[in-house]
Amino acid sequence: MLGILRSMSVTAKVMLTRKPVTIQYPEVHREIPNRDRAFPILIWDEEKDEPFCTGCHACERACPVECMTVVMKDNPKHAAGESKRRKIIDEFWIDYGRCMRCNICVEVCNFEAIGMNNTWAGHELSRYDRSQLVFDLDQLLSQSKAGKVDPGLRA
Amino acid sequence: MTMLLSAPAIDMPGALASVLGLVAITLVMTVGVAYATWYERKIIARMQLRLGPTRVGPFGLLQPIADMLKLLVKEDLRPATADPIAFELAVFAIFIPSFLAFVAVPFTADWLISPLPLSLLYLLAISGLSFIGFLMAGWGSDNKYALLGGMRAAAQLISYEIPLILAMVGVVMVTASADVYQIILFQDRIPLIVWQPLGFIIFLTASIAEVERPPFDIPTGESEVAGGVFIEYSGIRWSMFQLSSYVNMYVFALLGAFVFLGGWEWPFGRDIGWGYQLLLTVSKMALFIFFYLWIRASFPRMRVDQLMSYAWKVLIPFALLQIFLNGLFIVYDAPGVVLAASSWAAAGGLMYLAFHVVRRGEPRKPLQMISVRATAVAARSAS
Amino acid sequence: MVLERDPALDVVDMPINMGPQHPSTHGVFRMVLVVNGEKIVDLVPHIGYMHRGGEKLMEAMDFRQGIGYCDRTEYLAQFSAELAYCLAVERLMDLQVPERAEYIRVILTEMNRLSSHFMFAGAFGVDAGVFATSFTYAFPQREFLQEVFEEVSGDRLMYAYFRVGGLAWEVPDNFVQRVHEVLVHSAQGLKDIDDLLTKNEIFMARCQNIGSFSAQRAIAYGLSGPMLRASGVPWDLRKDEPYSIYDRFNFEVPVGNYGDVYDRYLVRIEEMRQSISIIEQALEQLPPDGPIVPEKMPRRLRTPPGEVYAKVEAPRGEWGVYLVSKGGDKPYRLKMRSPSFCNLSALREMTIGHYLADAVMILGSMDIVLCDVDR
Amino acid sequence: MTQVFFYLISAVVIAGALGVVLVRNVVYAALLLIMSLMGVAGIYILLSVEFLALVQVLVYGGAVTVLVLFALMLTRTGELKEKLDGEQKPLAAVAAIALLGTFLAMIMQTAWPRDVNQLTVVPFTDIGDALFNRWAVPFEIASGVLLVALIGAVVIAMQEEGER
Repeated sequence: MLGILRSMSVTAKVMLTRKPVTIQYPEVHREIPNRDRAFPILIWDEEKDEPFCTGCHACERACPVECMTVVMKDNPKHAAGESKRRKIIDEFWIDYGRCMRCNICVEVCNFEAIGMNNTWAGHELSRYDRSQLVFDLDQLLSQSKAGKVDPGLRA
Repeated sequence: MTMLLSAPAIDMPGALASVLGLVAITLVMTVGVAYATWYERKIIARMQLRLGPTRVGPFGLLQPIADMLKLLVKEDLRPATADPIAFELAVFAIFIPSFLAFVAVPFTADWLISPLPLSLLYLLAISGLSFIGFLMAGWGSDNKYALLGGMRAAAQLISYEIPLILAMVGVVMVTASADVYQIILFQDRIPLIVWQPLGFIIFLTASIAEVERPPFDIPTGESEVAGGVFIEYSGIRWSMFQLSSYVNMYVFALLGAFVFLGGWEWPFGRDIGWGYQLLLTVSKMALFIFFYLWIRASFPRMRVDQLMSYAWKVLIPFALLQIFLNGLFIVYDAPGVVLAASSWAAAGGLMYLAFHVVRRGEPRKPLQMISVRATAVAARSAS
Repeated sequence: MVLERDPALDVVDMPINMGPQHPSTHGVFRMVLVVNGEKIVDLVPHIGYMHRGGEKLMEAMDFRQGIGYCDRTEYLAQFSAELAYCLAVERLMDLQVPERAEYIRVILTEMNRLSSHFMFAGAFGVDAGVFATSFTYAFPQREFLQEVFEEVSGDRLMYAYFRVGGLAWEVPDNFVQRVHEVLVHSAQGLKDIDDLLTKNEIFMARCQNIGSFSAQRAIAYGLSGPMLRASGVPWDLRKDEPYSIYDRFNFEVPVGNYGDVYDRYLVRIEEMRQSISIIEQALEQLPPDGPIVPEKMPRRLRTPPGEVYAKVEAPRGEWGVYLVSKGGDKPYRLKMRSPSFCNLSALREMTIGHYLADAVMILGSMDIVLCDVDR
Repeated sequence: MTQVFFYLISAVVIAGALGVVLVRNVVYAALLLIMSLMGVAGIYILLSVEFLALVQVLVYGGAVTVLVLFALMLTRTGELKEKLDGEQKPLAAVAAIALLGTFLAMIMQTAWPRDVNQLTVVPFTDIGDALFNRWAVPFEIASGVLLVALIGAVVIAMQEEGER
């Protein structure tokens, strides 16, 4: 008897004294920590106006799920003398449908060219078709180009 | 309501007025039930640190409407192997009795569809009929979970009807009437709960079981039989099941409000107009429903054998005890204080015994705690 | 007098399929129950719906890549799983983990135990039929724990934070303060659930003397963790074979007397209190700074040939990794000893003779993770 | 108006009763039995004996038929279907006709004490008075017999439980 009264008193007490913990999600976003790892994106070099990525394939090799495809090319800006990077990324695809967000690509990158997206945009990726989850170079760079991202974790 | 409709100005035959009254009640209750779900969701949400419906309308007030529309347009499926007649008719076998109960419900002193001399018995008999529908649905769905649920429902409804009726017999003995109207009139000064607390507790418990709400929701328990009899129903049929289960809840809440809390009569309801009376009725009903919700949020579900032994080994003996006490009171013409005191004492006994019957066995030993002491020393605390 | 009966009128045993899509099988698990009325006559568990060949996959991964797969196998006690894997590789490589990394590992693993047991308490209440109240009391507090995990590792579920030799990166500056804050919430959640369920007579009636298992049977079935301790065997790897730095803390190991569902629940609730105490001790002893990876850490992880079995006391029991290496940067053979799988094997013997509703409670009290069972 | 209802309800009662005998599906038969019994309750209401009608609903509509349904649903109804016909069919018909004859003869012979066209309302309290004062002893004997039957049923059920 005392036990069931205790149960009832807990629920009554919670109803009267405590505030709901609900966050009204689509309008209100939970604050996410700076280290949050959503999905990998490429970082834009503002100074040189080109991606940091040289297409060295380090991340592609380290990826456990093989979700990345990297194609390298000669940097035209290097030929013009505007950049020190001899090689630069030509094509880059990441299949977010396969990516398991392990952060290993960031750890192995020697140029800090890839980072984990730590904004809400990195989480809200609902798509109608899986093929839309394969992001190409422009999409991967757009966040950084717009200056919206400040990767928290660098290895 | 009949009295309103059959006033000389309208001049309508009694039967037609009753039918119209019933139709009106059905419409009002359909909306009322929809809002019972809103009430339930809001209250339980607050008990569970949540917000409940907030999206549709202010405070989610239009949520029930949205739910109804959604359920109406949902596809109504019937499994290929289901028995067509039993499956389709089961809904009505549950739906009709639950609404028929309102024939005898006096919302205020004047709002009554049909005055029946035995309305208390009528309410109990009608509300006990829904088991047929549960059995038909359970058997007709051709699903084992549904069959189990139907069996559980029937066994539970039949078993808990007995303590329910016995508790009501006690009331009938005290008030010397089986008419809800008369019983309400009896309580113009003191509500019956003061005289019959034991009967009240038995009624409360048995009514939760009769409307199959937690902790007695074993026929539909979603963690065991995954919805029980409703498992194969969808769309409009499912919502009719749900509707009638909520209507049953209203009926029992009203019954409890009338019989034990004095309905529209206590306090000072008789002479003040119908507005106040309706307010009294509705607020007492809301109190009952709140209790049902509170219980739902707080208790685990009972097991089927515990449920049965609770009815037969606890509630029925105590209901008989209440009848016995009332009999003594009537025969020896004892003062009311004696009746109230004895019933309160017995109610205390019921509360004490209630779970000792269900839970057998000697008191349990507490856990053994084996201490582990640090053998190595932390580098930091050593330095 | 025994009446002659027509066999056509006999009550028939009825097979019931519970799962793979059933609210209380905690994942894609299927049991075929044979019931006589409501009593269970026989039970056949069917597993393997979630099998992905995780062990085989990890044989194709190098030692850093494999850590992510540990998370996905035991998705409620990820840190424990990572720890076992890292311990195995470290033992093979003979690496010494720095002090500070050890403490952070212990703190996070114990917090993970808290969050896992919160999950258990919430789901178990729902199995018992509390309309999600236990769930909503457990989950906000679990959420606070996960926030800390996210602040530390960057992810809410798949942390991939422990590394061979230490940790992937340093914890945030306010780590200690955050953990202290979160422990207050955890204690609150623990109290809520304790008040709601533990002494509730209906809950006790549903749990007591259900699925009792003696110490002998428990050992014979290879049960571990709270399931084993509830049966009265005082076996806790943290106590009996201390790994990492568990020999530096004072705590108590709760051991049950009856081995039934209620004891398993009580043991878990008590373990949560002990975890809070261990975390507090660890926070006190935590070196304020220091390396988190060994100084002479090779750039590419290569193990000498050999085999090793490393086990940890995960929330569900003994989580072990058996690793065979023939040299190189990948395991030659890897086997996970998952507690959920071994505990689940006792389901049939525990359930027979009980009611249908009890099967749900017994399964709930095992606190299985289906990914861990099927791997 | 009353007459219309009387014929309507009578039709329901007779159709239900016929259905119980003729329908092949035993569960339907049980459901039709409920229908028939409910119809009888309706007849009682027309005769303005509400108490009897409500007791009919409570007891026959509730407890009695649920037992029948339970028994039917838990058994192998498929095999039961074949067993519905037996060699004793003609004998059963003879017995039924004999019973019907007896009833008819009884009804014809009885001199009804009151005018059937006039309603006599029996108050609820009178029933109670009759049961517990005037006929208290037979009432108690009947309940004693039922108790014995109950205990007997429990003993038999426990025997069967032991066999398993």
